[in-house]
Amino acid sequence: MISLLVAVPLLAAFVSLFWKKASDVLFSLVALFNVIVVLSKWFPGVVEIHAMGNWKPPFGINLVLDDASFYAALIVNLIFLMVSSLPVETKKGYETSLMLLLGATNGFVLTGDLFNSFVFMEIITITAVTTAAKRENFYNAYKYLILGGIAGSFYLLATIFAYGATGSLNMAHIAMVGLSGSSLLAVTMLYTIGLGVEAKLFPLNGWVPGVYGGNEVSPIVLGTAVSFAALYMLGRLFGTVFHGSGLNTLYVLSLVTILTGEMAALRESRLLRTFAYSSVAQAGVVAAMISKGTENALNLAYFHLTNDVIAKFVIFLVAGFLVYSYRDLNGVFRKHKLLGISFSMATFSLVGFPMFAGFQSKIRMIMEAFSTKDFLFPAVLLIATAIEVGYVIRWNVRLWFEEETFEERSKVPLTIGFFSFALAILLVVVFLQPDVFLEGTQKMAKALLDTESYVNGVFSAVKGGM
Amino acid sequence: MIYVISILLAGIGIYGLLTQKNLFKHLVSLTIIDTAVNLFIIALGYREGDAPIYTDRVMNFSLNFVDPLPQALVLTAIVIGVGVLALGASLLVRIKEKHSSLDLEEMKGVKE
Amino acid sequence: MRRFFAILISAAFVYVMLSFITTLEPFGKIDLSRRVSVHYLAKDVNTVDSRKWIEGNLQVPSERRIYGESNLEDGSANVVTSIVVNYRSFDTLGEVTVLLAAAIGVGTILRGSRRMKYRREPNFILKVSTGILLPLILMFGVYIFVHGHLSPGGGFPGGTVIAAAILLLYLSNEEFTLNEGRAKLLEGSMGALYVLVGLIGLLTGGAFLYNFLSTGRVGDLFSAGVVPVVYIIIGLKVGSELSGVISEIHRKGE
Amino acid sequence: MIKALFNLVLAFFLVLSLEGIARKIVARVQRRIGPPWYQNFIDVFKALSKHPFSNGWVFDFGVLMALGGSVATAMLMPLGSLKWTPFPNTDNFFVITYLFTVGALGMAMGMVGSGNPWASIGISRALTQMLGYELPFLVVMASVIFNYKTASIHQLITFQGEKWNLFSMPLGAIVAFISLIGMMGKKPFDIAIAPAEIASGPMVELSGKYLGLLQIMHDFSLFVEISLFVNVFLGGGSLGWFLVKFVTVWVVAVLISSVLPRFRIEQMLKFYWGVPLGLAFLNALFVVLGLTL
Amino acid sequence: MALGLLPLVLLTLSIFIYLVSKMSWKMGALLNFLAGLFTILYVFTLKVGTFEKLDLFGLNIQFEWTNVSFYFSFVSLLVIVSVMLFSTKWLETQKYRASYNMFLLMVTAGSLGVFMAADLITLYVFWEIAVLSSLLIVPMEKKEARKAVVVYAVMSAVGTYAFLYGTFLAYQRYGTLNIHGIAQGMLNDTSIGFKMAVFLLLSAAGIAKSGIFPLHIWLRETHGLAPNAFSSVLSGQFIKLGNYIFLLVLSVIPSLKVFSEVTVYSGIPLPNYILIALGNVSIVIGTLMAIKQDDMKMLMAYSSVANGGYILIGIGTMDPLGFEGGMFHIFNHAVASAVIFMAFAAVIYRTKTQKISEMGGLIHKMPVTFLVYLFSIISLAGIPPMSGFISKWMIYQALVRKGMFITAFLAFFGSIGSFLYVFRPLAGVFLGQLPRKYRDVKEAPAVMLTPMVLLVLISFFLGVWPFPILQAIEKIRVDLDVAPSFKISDPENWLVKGFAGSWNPVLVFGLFLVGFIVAYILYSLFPRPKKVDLLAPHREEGTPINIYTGGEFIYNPDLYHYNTKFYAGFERMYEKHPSWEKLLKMFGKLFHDAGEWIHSWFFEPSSSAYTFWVVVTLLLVFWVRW
Repeated sequence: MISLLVAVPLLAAFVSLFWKKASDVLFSLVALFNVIVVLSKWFPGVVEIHAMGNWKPPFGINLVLDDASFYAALIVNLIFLMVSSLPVETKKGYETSLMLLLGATNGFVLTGDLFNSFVFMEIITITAVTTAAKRENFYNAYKYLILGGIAGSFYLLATIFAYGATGSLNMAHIAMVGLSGSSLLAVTMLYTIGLGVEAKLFPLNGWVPGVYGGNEVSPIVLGTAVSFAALYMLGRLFGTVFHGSGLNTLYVLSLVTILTGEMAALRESRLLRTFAYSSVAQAGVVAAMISKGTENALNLAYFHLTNDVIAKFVIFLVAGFLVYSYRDLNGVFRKHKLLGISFSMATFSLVGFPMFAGFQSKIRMIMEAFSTKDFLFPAVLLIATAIEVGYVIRWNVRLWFEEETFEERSKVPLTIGFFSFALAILLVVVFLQPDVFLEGTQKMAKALLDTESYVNGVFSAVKGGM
Repeated sequence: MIYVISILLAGIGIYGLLTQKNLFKHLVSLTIIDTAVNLFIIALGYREGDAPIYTDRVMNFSLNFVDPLPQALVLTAIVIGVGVLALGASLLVRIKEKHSSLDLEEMKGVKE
Repeated sequence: MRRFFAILISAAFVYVMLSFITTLEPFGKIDLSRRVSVHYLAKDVNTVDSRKWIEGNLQVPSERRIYGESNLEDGSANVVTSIVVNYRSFDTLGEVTVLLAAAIGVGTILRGSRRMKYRREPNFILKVSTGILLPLILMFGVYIFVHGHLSPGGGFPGGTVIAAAILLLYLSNEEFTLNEGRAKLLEGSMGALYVLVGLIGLLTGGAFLYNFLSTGRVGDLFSAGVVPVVYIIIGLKVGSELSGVISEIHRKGE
Repeated sequence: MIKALFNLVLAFFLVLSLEGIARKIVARVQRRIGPPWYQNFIDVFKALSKHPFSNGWVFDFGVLMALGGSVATAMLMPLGSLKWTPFPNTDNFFVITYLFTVGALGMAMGMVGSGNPWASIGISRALTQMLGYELPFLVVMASVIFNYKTASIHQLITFQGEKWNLFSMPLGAIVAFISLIGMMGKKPFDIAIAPAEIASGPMVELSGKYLGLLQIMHDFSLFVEISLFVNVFLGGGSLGWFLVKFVTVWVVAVLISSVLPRFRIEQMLKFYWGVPLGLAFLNALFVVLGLTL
Repeated sequence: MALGLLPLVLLTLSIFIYLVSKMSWKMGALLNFLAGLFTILYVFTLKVGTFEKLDLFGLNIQFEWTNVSFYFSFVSLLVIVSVMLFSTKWLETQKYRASYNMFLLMVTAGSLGVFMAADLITLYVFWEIAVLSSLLIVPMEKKEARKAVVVYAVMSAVGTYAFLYGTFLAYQRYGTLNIHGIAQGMLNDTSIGFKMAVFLLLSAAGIAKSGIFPLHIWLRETHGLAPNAFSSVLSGQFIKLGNYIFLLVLSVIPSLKVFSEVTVYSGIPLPNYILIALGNVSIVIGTLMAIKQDDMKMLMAYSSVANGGYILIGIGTMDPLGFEGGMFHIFNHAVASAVIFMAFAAVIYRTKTQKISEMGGLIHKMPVTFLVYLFSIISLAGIPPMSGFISKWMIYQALVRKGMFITAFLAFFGSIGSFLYVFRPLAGVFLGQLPRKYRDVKEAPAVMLTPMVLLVLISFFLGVWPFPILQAIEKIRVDLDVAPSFKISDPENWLVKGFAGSWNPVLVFGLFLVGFIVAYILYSLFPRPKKVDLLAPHREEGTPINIYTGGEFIYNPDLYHYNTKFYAGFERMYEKHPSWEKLLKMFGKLFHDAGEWIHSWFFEPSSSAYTFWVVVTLLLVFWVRW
């Protein structure tokens, strides 16, 4: 059953090759189907695997569905559902790539095999580059390709080292045997590098502004779904497989990421790029929380990530629309009240003003950090937030109050308006009732840290999972 | 031994990426690194013994086969490398059209 | 200066990696018995208790005859192939997808760029010899992927060879253009077929990409269940895909 | 209440005649005969009886406010002993000083209200000068109050007993006296009403009864300032004794000012914020360390 | 429930108000006013000591209604309500009326929440709500404000987040967020350094909000460029949030007891001294800068800095007189500056400029505005009989009693300096010659005048009969036991008692009356004056004003109004002063450049550089191994 999450998008992609006209519809259908499939598995609680070709782990490849991967898959597929229902012209000619991306992201999230995850990561990179090249953004796409290639090599190397040390590629197997000593060091370091590029860790995140700033599609997809997948994988590898070793490096890197990202965002004068930088910073925040390695911390990390993803979706949606339909953005929100309101709400949630979701996660993260006697991270986070306030306010003021140069109002596609506003409202709802997400992330964190049951689940789970 | 060679190869690739001003050479360096990694994988699987194919000469299972798994992996890795290569090449074609050069110093309209 | 630093850094990199490889077994002295491959070779994946094996209290499978035996769990004589297309078939699907993604990428990126021109007219010898060689090359390619499960080779090399033939056509004949519609059709349908095979496996065997045909005798042409089928599919797909890429790179501007 | 009214009457006659005497003294210093001592009475009554010009209601209001403020202050002022203290409960130093500024503010407002630029310039100078002389004075007063733990004037008088503050804290007394000259607007601190330069600044528009009223106001303020100094630094005593001290302070001040040229505004500030302020703080330090003689 | 409901209801109401104002802004403004009025009445019905725990939003929110909350809420609401009334007319000059109404009400709700919060997180939540809404009002009117608001945002963010950090620091140590709990914890805590850290971090929010020295630079631009009526909320009410924080850290957390080991001088511990020192610096900076401003609103902004310093000093001494003086000064400054800013708003409403040097003689056109301005500056400069004097008197008493001569000196400096700067707009804007371009200016509309007049009357009344408010503050003093035995107000004998001597406000007022009567009698005894018509040149060309200006006759009044560089002589003395503002701006620039550098090193360059960083990271990770 879970295998369909990967198989069906691929099938649809293949079909769309020779049936171009239908590709848009196919995309929407596939996304819908996937969401339904995922929902049908609502928080399984147990570890459920799907052994490909009935080859039992560790010999065959197996997809794993536990609470963690379920939550990640849920978010990813929901985002893709929304993306799929965006107006046609935004993703014209990219449906197939997006479908492949959907399949690959699902595979990346679900797979229980390191090499397999590498393959899917490569697919993600390639499709991402394809989308990034939209609107003649070739050079940045190319840089991304090179960097992705290097990262891929490191990822592969890490995988091979793991294989060399344990003689297997299966996560559960490695987790069970447990790496040790220098081989552990080697593997964790190489994975830090390999994942760092997708997870936007400093200084491996040079590609981000160029790619996110290049067109309207890639930030929506990469900035939300893919980065969620990458950060999930970070938790999975370092939490489940490596028993939370090699996290100090991650901690330091992510702190640097936060500060550098915010500073760069402060000086940035282009809308999309500004928030590209800020998403870098937020990724740093999440990574820092992950690197604490306690259940509570992971829970909050993914809670914050969820809020950030929602906010970012709104922001990039609105920003992408505005940037490519107006020459001069000053005071543009006077033409688009609704978009403006949702944009402002999203940005405020980003900063963590009360009445919005971001507040809940930030407060809780700081509390958690203090309770673990970590006084550095909150300081960094708060400084970063202070900077964030600066540019968020600057942008809001500019987009609301500056004198507008006359350009005739271009029509807002229904879906953009709807999604942005609905999600903005969702942010408020989450502030009022944080448990909406907290329960889910709680389960997720638990699953991520509970290596024991993961291993048992993989090795003694019902085969198939039909 | 082969390990060392492959790693040196990777080092050469890195060096190329660091020094070259021509984007195409970056792509080449990247492929060098890929190759190095593949070589490394193969090397990881090697041992004195037979190729992992049962023929009328080698009929029995025994432990002195070359590890087949790395070879399978390499097969995949190669194909992936091909994909990256193709994509990069096509990007380069367009970059050449847009910025009228592939040399970092001569490209136009790149600096923001 | 720049170069000096580059050398320095690459050297440092090499140093780090070298310090890593000390963690691996020495070259050529690997111990198969601790690796999963041993069971691929012994073709007893279904019978072994993986947990016991991992914990290490399980004997290495005994020496036994494989070649010519029938209805083992995987009937392909070439173990690499059996891994690629059977044990880790999912990777291969991903791999195919990578190719597809790349092809699509090339297509979308190159959309609306100019046609690539050759300097000179292709000469007489090339034209004629193409006519002679083409069928042979094609046949060779087909052979490679049909015998993928018996001998070195398989879908990817075969497909590549076919694509080479197409490239030869392009080189030899200025006017030649691939019918991209057909190519796409073949490509897409083959990819779809692969997934469908997987889905059939899901329906019959309850697992995606389940090997639902009888495996036959190791070493026969018709053996190893779906493996040859999949390899044929892959061969065709890769062939058409790469030819597509080639023609993309030669494409005329719209 | 009676005492308060007595204060007013005393202030009026005493200070007017003293001013006449001052003119005489200055004349003598400058080798002139000078006017008779009652000249100022004549001036005031003449001015009052003349036919004035008024520059709008704020002008009138300002003059009233000035006079009213200084009158109110004068009524609060004790005369050297509890016996001669009109309102023993309300003779608080800060109250008096701030009440005193009402007059200044009213005058400033009225004069600027006249719409004459000279007046504005004069006022701006007067206020700046205030910034100059008030600070050392207030610091000294603060140290005095800190020393006796009271801010009410008559208590200060009684606490001094026989040992005047002039002797117990001479630095403070000196500083206060310098500030006093500034308060009285006598040379060298008469930049605000520099007659030759800005046509006697604030007064420029005054005519007839306005001039007269403001002269009376000026008298009352002089009365308040000097008697404040006398009360705080020269101990107490009977009314007569008080008047003697009053006159001496006045004469000394006049003598000093009659031989000095005029400070420019920033010179004045630099002066006050230099030595006097330093001395004032020195005095405060002594007081804190209990080193009063 | 009634307690916690209030701000939430107001919040929800604000959205409703927005919708209404969309239809008719007048309606919305009126509703706003009514809501405010209702709230101020409702506040009186609340019972002191009611405590509430709500479990909202997954945090447990605690409200407590104390005398302090009552006092602060009352002051804030007084200001806000009058501004709301003022706005019902003034709003017509604005562009974003609906959102202005909404955010104004949100500010109200946020501030109330802050004042009634019993734990610091709740306080922070409402604090942020208030700040955010103010952030969105400030840039509404003027173009320059759009840059200023960023500075404001960052400054207050710095303060707020420092506060948050301190909060959690305390939470981590004492395990509670409730303010009294933290106070308890600090009493039992022995590590002085930790307590100091918490103390200073918490007070950072107050420093930022009430414009105390290191973080004061945002006031000038923000107050100066905010929508004119809102400036009076900013200066009259918003600064009080900061003062409230000071009250919390200084007296709700009994700083004298907590820091008794580090007492410096006359019973005042080090942290209080630090704050007092900051207050001093703010007084000096505020006064000096205010004196040289030409923009009247910015002038008042700096005066807010100075007065913030007064309040901080007063409370910082924790001496009964000083404390009470500081509290009372909160009220006085709120009312006075609110009125002043409203008066300015009225002036700008008519003249469309806020540069002193472009105005003059408006008294002939807007006498009432002039009068309210006059009386409120009398109160601000601390001159009897307005209430402002009383608070300053108390503060001086406290300072002299403690023998803090330097502080006292600076306070005196500030108060004398305040004469200078409050007089500058008086002379420049209202008095003097009326420029020709304002010959047809009219008096501000009645709706605008009413709130100002009312506030002035209140202030005047409390100057003559301060006992009600003094007793209210005395209650607070007893609650926070700041020398509760010490009696200051003595209504029976109409006396206000200091430690040294007392005085009788009624009597002082009486003397005033007497003085005026005497003056008036003298005045009316003598011949009637002939009027000099200052407006003559405005009527027909070429008629002079026949007043004496160095022998000249005035044909063109514009030339004869002295209001540019009013205190040139004094300003010249500190022209080349070092500017903290410039320093901070430089710091901001530094940040910007750092961002630039990061951008150009890590994000901009080619794939070679990316590779470089990848490898370097690998090496770092390998060799450093954190």
